[in-house]
Amino acid sequence: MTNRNSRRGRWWLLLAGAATVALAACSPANGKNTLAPHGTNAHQIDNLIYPIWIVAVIVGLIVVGGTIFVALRYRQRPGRSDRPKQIHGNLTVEILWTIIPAVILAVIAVPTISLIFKEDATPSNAVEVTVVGKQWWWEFEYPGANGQPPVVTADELHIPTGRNIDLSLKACDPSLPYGVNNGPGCNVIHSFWVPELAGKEDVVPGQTNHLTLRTSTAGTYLGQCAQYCGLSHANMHFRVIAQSPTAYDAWLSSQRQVPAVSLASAGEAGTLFTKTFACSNCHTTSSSTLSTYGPNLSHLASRSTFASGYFKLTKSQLMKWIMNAPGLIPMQSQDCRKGPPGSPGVTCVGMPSFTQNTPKGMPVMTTAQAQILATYLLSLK
Amino acid sequence: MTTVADAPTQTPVRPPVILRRPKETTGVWSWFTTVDHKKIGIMYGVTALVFFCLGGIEALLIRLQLAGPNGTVLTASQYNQIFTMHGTTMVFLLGMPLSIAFANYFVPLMIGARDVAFPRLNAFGYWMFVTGGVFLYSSFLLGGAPNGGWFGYTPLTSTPLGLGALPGRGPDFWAVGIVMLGIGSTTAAINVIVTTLNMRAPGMTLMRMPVFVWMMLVTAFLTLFAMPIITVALIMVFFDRNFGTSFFLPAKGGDPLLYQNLFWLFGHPEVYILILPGMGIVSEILPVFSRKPLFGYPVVVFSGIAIGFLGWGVWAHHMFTTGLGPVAVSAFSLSTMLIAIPTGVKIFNWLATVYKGSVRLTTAMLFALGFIAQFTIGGLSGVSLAVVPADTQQHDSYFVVSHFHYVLFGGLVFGLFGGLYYWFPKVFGRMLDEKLGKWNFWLMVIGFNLTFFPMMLLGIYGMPRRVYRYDAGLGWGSLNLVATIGSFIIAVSVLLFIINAVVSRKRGVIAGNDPWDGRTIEWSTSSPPPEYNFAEIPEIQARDDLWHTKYTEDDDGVLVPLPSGGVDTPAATRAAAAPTHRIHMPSPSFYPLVAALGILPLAYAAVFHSYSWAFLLVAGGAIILAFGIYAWAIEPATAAEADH
Amino acid sequence: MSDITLRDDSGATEVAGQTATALEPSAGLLPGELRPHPSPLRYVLIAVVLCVITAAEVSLYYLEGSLADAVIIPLLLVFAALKFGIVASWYMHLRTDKPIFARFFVLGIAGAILLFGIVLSSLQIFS
Amino acid sequence: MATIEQAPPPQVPAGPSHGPGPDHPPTSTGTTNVKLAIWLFLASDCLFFGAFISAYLLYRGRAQTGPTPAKVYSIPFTSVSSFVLLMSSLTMVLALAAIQRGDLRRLRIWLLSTALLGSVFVGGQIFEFTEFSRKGLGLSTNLFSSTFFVLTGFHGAHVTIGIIWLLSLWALATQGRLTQKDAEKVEIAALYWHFVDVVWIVIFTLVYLIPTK
Ligand code: HEA
Ligand code: HEA
Ligand code: CUA
Ligand SMILES: [Cu+2]
Repeated sequence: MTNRNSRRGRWWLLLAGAATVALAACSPANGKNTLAPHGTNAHQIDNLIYPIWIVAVIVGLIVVGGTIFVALRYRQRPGRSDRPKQIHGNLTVEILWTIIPAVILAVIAVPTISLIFKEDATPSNAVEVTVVGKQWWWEFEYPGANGQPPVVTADELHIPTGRNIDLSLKACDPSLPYGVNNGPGCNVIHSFWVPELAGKEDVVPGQTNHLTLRTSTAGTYLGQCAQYCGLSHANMHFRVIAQSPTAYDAWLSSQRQVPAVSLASAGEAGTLFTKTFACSNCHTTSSSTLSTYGPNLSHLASRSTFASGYFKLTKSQLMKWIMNAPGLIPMQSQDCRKGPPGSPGVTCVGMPSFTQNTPKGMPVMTTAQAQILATYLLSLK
Repeated sequence: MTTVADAPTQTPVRPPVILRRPKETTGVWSWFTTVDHKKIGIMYGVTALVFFCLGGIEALLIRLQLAGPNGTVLTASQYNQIFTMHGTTMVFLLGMPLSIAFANYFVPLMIGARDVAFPRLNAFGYWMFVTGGVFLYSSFLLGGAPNGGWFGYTPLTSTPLGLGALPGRGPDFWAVGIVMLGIGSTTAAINVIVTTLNMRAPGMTLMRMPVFVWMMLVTAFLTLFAMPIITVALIMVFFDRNFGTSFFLPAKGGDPLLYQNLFWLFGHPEVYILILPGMGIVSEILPVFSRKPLFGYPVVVFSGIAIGFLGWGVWAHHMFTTGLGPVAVSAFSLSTMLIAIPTGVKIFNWLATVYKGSVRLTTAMLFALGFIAQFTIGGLSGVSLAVVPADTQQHDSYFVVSHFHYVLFGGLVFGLFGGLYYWFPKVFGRMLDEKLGKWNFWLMVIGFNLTFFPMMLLGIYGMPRRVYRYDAGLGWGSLNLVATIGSFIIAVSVLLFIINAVVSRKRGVIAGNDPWDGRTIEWSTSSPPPEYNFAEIPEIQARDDLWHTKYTEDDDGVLVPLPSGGVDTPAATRAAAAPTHRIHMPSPSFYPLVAALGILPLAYAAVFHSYSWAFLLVAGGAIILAFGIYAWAIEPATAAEADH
Repeated sequence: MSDITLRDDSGATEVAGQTATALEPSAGLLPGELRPHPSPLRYVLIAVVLCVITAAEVSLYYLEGSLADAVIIPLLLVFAALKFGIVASWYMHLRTDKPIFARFFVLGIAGAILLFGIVLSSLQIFS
Repeated sequence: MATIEQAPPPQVPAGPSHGPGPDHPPTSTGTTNVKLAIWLFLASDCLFFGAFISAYLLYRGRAQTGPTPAKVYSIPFTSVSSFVLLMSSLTMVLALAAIQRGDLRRLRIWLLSTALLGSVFVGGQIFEFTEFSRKGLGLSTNLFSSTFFVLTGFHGAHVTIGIIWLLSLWALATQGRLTQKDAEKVEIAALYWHFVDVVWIVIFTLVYLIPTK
């Protein structure tokens, strides 16, 4: 069918090409589009898959077109004999349509495998960052260089442009304080995916996977957990903020600073945080080197979003969250106020509500208290 | 026993049985005790379609929730249960049983047997399927339905309830329920294999068997070897959750990837378990409505077998992003691409079958043609997934969801609907309405593509799967809305089918033995076939044996009707005639049902073992089960009266 | 005519297929067997062989440490395979039965070894 | 179609020649349905045990706490119980040989001894399990113990089912309801029994004898 009419072949090629171009052209600029690559890895994947899609569209058109063609062309109708020739098979053509797909696949396989190995190579001269997936938020750890302690942050991954970033993906980092390997809430599989920068890589408890990011375009890229990880899998977002190396360095050193306001000097907020509502069971505001059960808040105010990047960091939003987090993002946190996570009898995944479902004898948070806490947190630049 | 002439009155020594031997072969109760492969086939089919509606309603809920950004139809917790149950239902309670329904009904008829090899085991398999399904669905009322996804990845599902990784007892129900269904499908598989190998009519050599029978044989072997693997995986999940082990709990050294390997070692053969029957049905329909033999029968058969073998070597393509390392990943990428070759052979042979034929576009034929076109689209998106770097973008996105609905719905379900239209006249003696059928088909094609093509784009545009909500501003809203509209069009088309089936069963045109001018011997007996299938076991002389009684080829290979062909040939008359002698069929039995019912309390006891009353369930279930098995073993296959 | 179908009178479903390979009744053979079973004496002798191998296996165990693992492990595996083969071919009569049974069994065993071998190596058990 | 007249199915004589009686109608492969089915089941069971065994192999070196395999295994004890199970295979074939000869007395003896040997094996296993837990190795102590107990436990469950099966046959035999023509019923049970034995041969080597780090 194909070689009899090469003009038709070219027509198909055109159509297939047009279809794929249309695909890219109509695609939304949504910060998550795999067809709008801004990272090396994502670029390479697009370059690989476009030609393959074109081949696929051609094969698809041949088969779908062929199906419609044979159905209509050989339709029983008045004037056409209903006594067709009985063809039982034809070895030659059968061998042909075994071999042609085999050849096509072989051609596809070569660049595929070469890119697999290319992606796997350890990047040279890379910035190392550890990414920790937890139920249902992301923690990012920048190892401390020359004796400096590490920097731990959450929800927003800062990277310098023009450099290779070597991400170590873990479900928990036992080398950091409180990075209890078996702590509840950090023991399931997640998947780290920033579509416009790179393909995804799973975070598998018990092993460390690697992913290389590289982009030359500064900007904010959206990411999301791609592996189903329980109740709030859908809400496990994050963003990647690519900055010029100087801006990145400045950011990193500001993160290394001791928090602007110490807990001791925070007055009532300190009491609320450590005693009344025991926020400090799960968070810290006094050291950006600690990995805690909940996100490290030492420099919360330097972020533009919070709660897995789900909300803009504004005071009113933060107050709502502090008072009743599970009302905004579903979590299994009914027990969380009964004791620090991991203590026996406490089934706690996420952050409790401080206004609802309050255990006996524990205070219910007032709006005023929430405001004090929010003000305090927002002072932590 | 409608067909048995008056039975002798004297009763020989009876074995000690407690339940009276059931005799009814008609009426409501006969359905509970029947061992007739055709009745069981109908029961499988109806039950599977009921589950299809349940799974479909779940799908509609999913679609309603996702119709626009930040949907509020379902809560997160409900959504997770719904999509898990949707996948589980469609795979285990629709796909497998509906294929088994066709196998049950038609494998014996197509190979010229009176029944399957193990009629009572057959009934038992059916009852396991029903109890397993009921058990799974009862979880909605008893502490939450399964919510770990249809492949229930550990450690999410295997983390003990008390640690709270996943709310509810769903995963317990899931693990136990799938094991129950596994018991049922394993018995069905053994039955299909033994029946096909052992019960063929004289002259029915393997290479004369209809392709559908071949594909069911391959499917049965896949089931036989795949089921034990997932059973072990689920046992370990269950132990982790309930007995303090840590097979898949990394905190104590367990390896979550072991689970993934075991699951997909089952799971990938499973997808071929689902598609091969569909391919078999299509291979039956196309020749009949093209008035041409299947193009390259041996090649189609062997490529089916090749798919069966190759299907075992590709499982890790579901794990490309788990960090297997480049060598393993490359190997599995290659083996996955390899499967496209035998599959492509089938596709092209089917097209060549229709090519230059004399095509009748009946509804069945339309569904078969729809299968070819849509399955190919799904298969090609599968090849895109096999390209590992691309898969790292597409994995766990709606691209995958689109891929597998194209192969599962566009392939399997279209094939099964084709089979329903094709064989309905044989089963019920009346034709399905063709006009409604065409509406059914076209609405389904339109709805199907409206639903699942946008999903391919959504995946490419970055939408992950298994999310109960997405933000506005991501540009996914309109495509999702289209998909939702499409899914309701599918629902309308399914509704049309149900109406068609219900109405036609009563008022449809009388079909006669051979309404389609069929090729294979199931069309030589009456519609519906008598309990004993053939008054006389046919002697098979060729592939497409019935066709040869009606037609021949002239020297140029052109079709020529035989003057005395058709239903008037001696063979056909004999096959469909009233029997001239007594044919004893296996008698109905209570015990398969009893045994299956015995397993049900045991299953509940497994889930609720920590409650003090659970031992009552264990005791009760064990007693019922033991009684069922012993009575079954002692009871003769054929009732005592019929023995002499 | 009806005498042709006299088999039907034996009841049961198993009536259906009658082909050239139908079972020939032949003394001492169960269906599916090509040759007669060994004598009880032979069975006992085989048991003796099995015992000897088992003894060898257990003594190998006690040599662990004085012999290299690289010697012991393959030997143990060979012994186990030997015992497995002997029981399967003599006691389970695969030697004298129709090959179809052996084919199924080998399919199961070989499949299991191959597939789980790949799984284990992908989980880096051998490195 | 006319050939059907020339191929009457073989008339099978019942009686002393204990060939396939009327219970064994002709089949396309020349083997009975049940025998085909049991072999299919056994083939399937290979993958069942294969999966458990691979889990064991993967995890045996990963004991994080609690006693190691080397600490708890008592090879002499297990060797004896392996030997017992091996010998039960002998008594099993002797039972089959007996029913094929029509020697119903020996059939009963050998069936019962097989069941007894099997029970000794299961008894030994129960003893071993309690011994292990006395030494501080319970089901959930560590990965080694979990895989060990689950693997050998499911094997033991297979043996137990076999024992019940054999005892049921024995009971039938004592009531005179198992006669020469039922040889195949014994053979089916025997195949299952040998399979369970053969699996133990593998377990004994892989689990007990091969040295662990
Ligand atoms: C009926 C079921 C079915 C079938 C038949 C297939 C068939 C195929 N599948 Fe699919 N698959 C699923 C059901 C099925 N799949 C399901 C349910 C999942 C997801 C599970 C989950 O995550 O929930 C999945 C997921 C899945 C993945 C993992 C995706 C991921 O999670 O990242 C991959 C990756 O390789 C894949 C590949 C393939 C391939 C290559 C085929 C091939 O067999 C297709 C071969 C067919 C063709 C290629 C078309 C016809 C051929 C020609 C016309 C010849 C010419 C062609 C060429 C030259 C290319 N499938
Ligand atoms: C054979 C398999 C099969 C079939 C046929 C379908 C059919 C459909 N599927 Fe499904 N699907 C899966 C197998 C299948 N699916 C699997 C395995 C998953 C993965 C699950 C997981 O991630 O774990 C999945 C997941 C899945 C998702 C992704 C969920 C997520 O990731 O969040 C979606 C989303 O739209 C979806 C939609 C649909 C739709 C709209 C249909 C429709 O085509 C359904 C059409 C049917 C109907 C609409 C029934 C209509 C009947 C009536 C209306 C009659 C009512 C009757 C009476 C009142 C008597 N499916
Ligand atoms: Cu984390 Cu999904
Ligand atoms: Cu697959």
